[in-house]
Amino acid sequence: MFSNTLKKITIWVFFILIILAVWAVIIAISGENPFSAFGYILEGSLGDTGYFLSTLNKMVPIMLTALAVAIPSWAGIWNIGGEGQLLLGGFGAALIGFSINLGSSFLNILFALIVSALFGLVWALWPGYLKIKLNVDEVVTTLMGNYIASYFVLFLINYPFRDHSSPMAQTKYIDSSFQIPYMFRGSQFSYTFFIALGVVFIFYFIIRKFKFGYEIRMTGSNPDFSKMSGIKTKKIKLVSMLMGGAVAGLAGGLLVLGMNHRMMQSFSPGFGFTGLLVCLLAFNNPILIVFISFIFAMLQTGSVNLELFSNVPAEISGLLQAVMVLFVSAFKIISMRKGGK
Amino acid sequence: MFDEITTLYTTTIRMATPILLASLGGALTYYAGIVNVAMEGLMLISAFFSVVFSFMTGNAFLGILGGMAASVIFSLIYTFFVSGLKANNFAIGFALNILVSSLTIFLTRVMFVGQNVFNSPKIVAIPSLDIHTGIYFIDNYILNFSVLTYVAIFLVFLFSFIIYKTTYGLHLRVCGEKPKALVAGGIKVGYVQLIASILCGCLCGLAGSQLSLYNVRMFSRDMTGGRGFVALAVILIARGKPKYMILISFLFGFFDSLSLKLQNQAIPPQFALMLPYVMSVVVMLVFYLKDKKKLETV
Amino acid sequence: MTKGKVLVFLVVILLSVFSFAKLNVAIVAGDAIGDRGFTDMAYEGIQAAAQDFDVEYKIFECHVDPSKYFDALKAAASRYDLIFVDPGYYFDKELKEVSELYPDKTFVYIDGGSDLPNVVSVPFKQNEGAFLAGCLAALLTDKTALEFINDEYVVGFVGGADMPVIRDYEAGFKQGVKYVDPEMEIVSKFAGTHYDPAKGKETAYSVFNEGADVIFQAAGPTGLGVLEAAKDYDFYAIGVDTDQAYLQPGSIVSSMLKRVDVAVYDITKMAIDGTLEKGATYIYGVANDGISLAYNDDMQSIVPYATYVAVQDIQEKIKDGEIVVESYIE
Amino acid sequence: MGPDFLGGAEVITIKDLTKRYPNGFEALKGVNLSVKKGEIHSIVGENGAGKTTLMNIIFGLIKPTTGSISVDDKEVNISSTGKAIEMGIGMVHQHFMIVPNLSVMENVVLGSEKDFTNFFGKIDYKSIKLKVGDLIKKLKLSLSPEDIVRDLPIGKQQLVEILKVLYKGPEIIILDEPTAVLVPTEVNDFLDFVINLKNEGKTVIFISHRLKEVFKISDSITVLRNGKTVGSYSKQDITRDEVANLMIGKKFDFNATPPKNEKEEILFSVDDLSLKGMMIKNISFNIKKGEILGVAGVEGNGQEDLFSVLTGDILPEQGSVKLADKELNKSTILEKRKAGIAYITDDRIKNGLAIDRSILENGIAYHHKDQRFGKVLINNKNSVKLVTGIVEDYDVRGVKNMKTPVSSLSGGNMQKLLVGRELNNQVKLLIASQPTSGVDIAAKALIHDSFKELTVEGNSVLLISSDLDELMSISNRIIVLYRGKIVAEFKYPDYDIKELSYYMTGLKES
Repeated sequence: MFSNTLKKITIWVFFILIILAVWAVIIAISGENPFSAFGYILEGSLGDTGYFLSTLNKMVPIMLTALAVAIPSWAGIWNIGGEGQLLLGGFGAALIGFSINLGSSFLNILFALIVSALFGLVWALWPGYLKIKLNVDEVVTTLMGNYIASYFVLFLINYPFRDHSSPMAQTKYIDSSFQIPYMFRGSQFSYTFFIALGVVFIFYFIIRKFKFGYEIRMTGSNPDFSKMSGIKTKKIKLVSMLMGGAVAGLAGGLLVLGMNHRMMQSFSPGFGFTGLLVCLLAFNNPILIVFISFIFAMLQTGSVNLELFSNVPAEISGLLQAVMVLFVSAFKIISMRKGGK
Repeated sequence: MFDEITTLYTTTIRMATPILLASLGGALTYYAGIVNVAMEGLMLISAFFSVVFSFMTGNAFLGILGGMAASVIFSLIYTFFVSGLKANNFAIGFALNILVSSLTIFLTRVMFVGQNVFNSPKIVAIPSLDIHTGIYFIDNYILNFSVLTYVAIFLVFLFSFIIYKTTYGLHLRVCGEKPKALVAGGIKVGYVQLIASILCGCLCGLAGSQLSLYNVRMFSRDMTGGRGFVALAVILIARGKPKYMILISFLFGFFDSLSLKLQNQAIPPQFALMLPYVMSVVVMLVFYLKDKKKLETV
Repeated sequence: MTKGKVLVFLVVILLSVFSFAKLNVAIVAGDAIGDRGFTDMAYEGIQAAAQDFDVEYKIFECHVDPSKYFDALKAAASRYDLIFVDPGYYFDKELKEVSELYPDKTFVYIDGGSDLPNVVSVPFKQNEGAFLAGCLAALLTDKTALEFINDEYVVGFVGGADMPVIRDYEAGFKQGVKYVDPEMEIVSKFAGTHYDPAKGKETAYSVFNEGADVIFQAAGPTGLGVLEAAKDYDFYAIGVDTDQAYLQPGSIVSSMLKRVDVAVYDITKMAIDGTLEKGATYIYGVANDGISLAYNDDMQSIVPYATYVAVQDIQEKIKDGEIVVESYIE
Repeated sequence: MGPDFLGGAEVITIKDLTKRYPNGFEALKGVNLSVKKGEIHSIVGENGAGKTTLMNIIFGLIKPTTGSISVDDKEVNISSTGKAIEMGIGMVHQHFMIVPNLSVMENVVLGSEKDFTNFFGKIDYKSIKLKVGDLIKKLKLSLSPEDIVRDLPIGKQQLVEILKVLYKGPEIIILDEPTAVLVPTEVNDFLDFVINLKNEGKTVIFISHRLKEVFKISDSITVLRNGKTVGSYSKQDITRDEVANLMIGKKFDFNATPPKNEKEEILFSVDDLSLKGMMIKNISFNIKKGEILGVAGVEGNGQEDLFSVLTGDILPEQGSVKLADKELNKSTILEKRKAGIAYITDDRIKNGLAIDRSILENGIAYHHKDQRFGKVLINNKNSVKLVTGIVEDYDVRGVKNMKTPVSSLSGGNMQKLLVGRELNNQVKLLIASQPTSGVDIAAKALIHDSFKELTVEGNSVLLISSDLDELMSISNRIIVLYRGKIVAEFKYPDYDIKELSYYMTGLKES
């Protein structure tokens, strides 16, 4: 048993070395010394408290959008709509943030986050419902849903809820009682990170230990059998889809309350799709999602530093991420074949 | 009024052509059992290399070939991972899309310093079909489009022929439905998928060339603008049936075109622009409701 | 800190910079090089400054990713003295946060204003330039003698992404047209994105087919499709931000120039000279030629001389304050 | 040790063949086989003995780890099915390899369309139709070349499968459990058909665990056990009982009888049940307490619909279903299970288990609804206790760890786990569909015993099966389903296999 684990670790260390080697080649081609480049990335993501906190902060939307894919995927349904759900969730939080006040900051934040989750949930509702009622392909509905949500939010922040003083399409700032305060000077890090981490662990717990989680797992693994065992598979699928939407919406809410403090155009540089990649790389495992989100966040924050000190173009971060996804996918398969079926 | 119909009509055809070409390509791998999420990347890499080759050789045809070659290479990578290694198609598809997006900007910047748009008068475009019959209507409404538009329409028929009438088509249909039967018949699944993958690369390559050498004559970053995903939606809605794919592609082009027409003060542009996507969902619903009725009457 | 103290402080700093080291300048760009707009122009400005002065510079590209804004700005502020924030409005909140962290650094807010103590504001009045473009378009559309001008009194506008700053171009353009002829029809459409030239071309085609023969575009790379449409379908286009005449010679009557490059050059020069004041505002508009039309050879070969003069007259009226152009942004 | 009475040349010789999978599982541990030209050579063995693996190796689907294969005395490397076909080997697979959405002729020519293809790759369907039609006529099969396979009954689909193989004109034909889905009368015809093939000079390798059939047609018999050759014999040299003992390694009791604890009280009744648009029309039957009621019938005569309606998957158009006077006609499967019905589905992979999930998770399915397992959280201790109990009571072998996926178990052990799980409830009525398909003799006996044990306390079983031996050995009564109607009822011990199959095939109607 022990030697098996050791073997697995050795194999993965070997794989990681291969990925690093390929990265090194790409960096070398773009005219930089790979070792110093890795140094810049490491320094820029973990080098001091500020960088480190920045990396953790980056993880918030990535972890949650990955979880938004993972939950439905356990029940055997695809949610490619994280992007749209995130945008609507962000808008929901902003809407609450500049229009009402419940008197206490705690209540305000709690309420805004609930609303953001609800907005995301609503945007997952119709693809989920069409899936279980008519078996409409959820890949298409959620994918198209992203475009629709994105244009809809653009309409809202361009016209009815526009901040008229800004040349950008964005809402007014949310009231300060809604803003989740930064925890350290000189960093945007706030307890949103712990909320996100908490949500991931709650779902880890639900999936592993709850009856409900058991039913989700069984439905995803074999819906026909689950039905035979008295599980209401359609309900399970729909609910898991809604949970996915709510989590993605929450990601948007946390970004608005904890970082941007308003809803704006180009709010998301494709968090939904990054989340999808992270989830697939993590094989739907919440613990791995945290781990891989950390690596993605490291790459993103580190690349700012890399750009600063070297002549490597910023696109390199995209290239490195893509290479990592390709190789990890391949390695996973290879190690599975080696280790049994 | 007549002018407006002309605008709607010609824009529809120009907007539909790349989507139709890409969806034909993706449908081949769809039949072979691979849902192609990488079409966006395939189109983009082809759009880039089409421009580069056309610029360097001064020949549009060589430009197309260059774009197709690049697209085929990436299509093969995709198939290798998804079919050969059985990796998740979404992971590989999105990874390749990111890779291509970064790579093309990276290359544009290296090759044409400090730019992520590349245009030049030296880029030779794909010609329109230049036949004059002397009849105004025919010359302007039927014979006035990109050569590739006619190729695309021809390819729809060729596609139906291949799928339903030829050996390869038979193998392809079996490949997606019951690969084991193919193996039992002494045919290699990998081989059938390889051919499908190469052809898919060619067709997505054509789609990319059409975009960067006809629709416009330039490369600009992420210029495919989600058309690869639209093509994927077309395939999934039509379930690979050629007659539906041509219909839905043109419907998509039409709503794209209509969304420009409808823009005025009464409708905010966002609502007009979301129209094609809303309509694709509606069309899909219609298809599913039709299916459901069919199931009920059987 | 009083203004006086700041000045003394600055002078000391700048003197020391001048005598011991180069001026370290960073440009934090919301978008990226190659956008044919803000970033490219700022880049050109700093390159020009680097040729004339002893300046070391670095450009940070954020690729319109708000989650990068804070880190990039902070990284720049931690190592550079003069930081251009381009365009500033992308960074409103982050600029506030970072400028507080680095009170002794100078930040330059391009295209807009800020009342932070160590921020120099550089607003641009693009609506004034768009107004001139509108006048030019309106004056041209009845010159049917010109090759591409049709019988209809319709001019057009094509926007990229629908956002207030683009609406500001549109608003200025419309005012210009109405100034010439209040009855004239304006067709205005948006492609919905800055990054889809093919769609830009179809949008222009749609505007053109509704009768517009002079079309002004403000659409980033999408706008390149508009210029190409001018070439293919035979209408006149007006470029934006930089002089785009070279892209489709013969079809582009003029470009509305938004001289971010000049602003970057000027501010850098002031910083070196020690005349740059923190907290000051330098407005770039028609009045100081920060915004203008490109009166280039193409324009002179296509546009009739009388029209050319008429537009310049209007420009003078804006300079004198006789004409006040309203903005879409309050 | 091989039989030499035929004196024919050896067409296939296999020496010391082993197959070891990457996960360490040894499917074959040294197999020797020699097949002579023109003989029918049967390979018998329990499930998991390695019969199918061996055949897949000969047909080029799987590569062996070590050992040699010779065809016509030449050592060969059969690297692909294409190679195998070239060498004149054809295989009829246990699981169908035909494509449901294609026509009979398309299925038949799949892989050899080249002969009908012109320069442009166009297939000449006219000539194909002629040629396939000729072959069908020659073999006297009742098929039409243009039928879509999906619409054909299972028996006919099997014929398409064989037609497909024969079309390629192989010299050596491997038949992997070809009679599993056929009814007795069809079996006899089929066996005659196989003997005909031999008379035409073909070599047949016949795989089955139905010894009656094996002894009817074979010239030689090779017995496999646990991936090893136990021995090869000519038919004359060995008896059925001896072969059976060699297969399982111990004596086996063939004389099973139904339970004797039948009561008069009716437990379950179905009255005038009809399904809209389906086969089932006006069915009525009942089951007494402590009774095992068998449902016989050729596959595709309404058994699946009956099972679906009894689970609640399809709602009936009319009629009533009552368990101990409780109307369950419109209730969901959950309500039915709560009322005391348990189900064994006919396809354990499809809807009997979730094979990529763990043994523990599969073992607690439906049980997890019970409060014992907690209200919100799943009680791990009770789960392990329950599943350990099932594994011990039902002799589920190969369980290293409760967390390993079910897919690591062999088919028979999967089925034992499934049966154990279903019978661990408070079961009043068990509805079992093909509960022993693809299961070895020992597991079959264990499953049958557990059914009988259930009846001791007055509970009942509804047994739907296509295996007449099974039905006759444990049912108190058998009803025959033909075209969605009950056409006959037999009571133990008045079972007549001929009568039964007449009713099943529609030769006799009530």
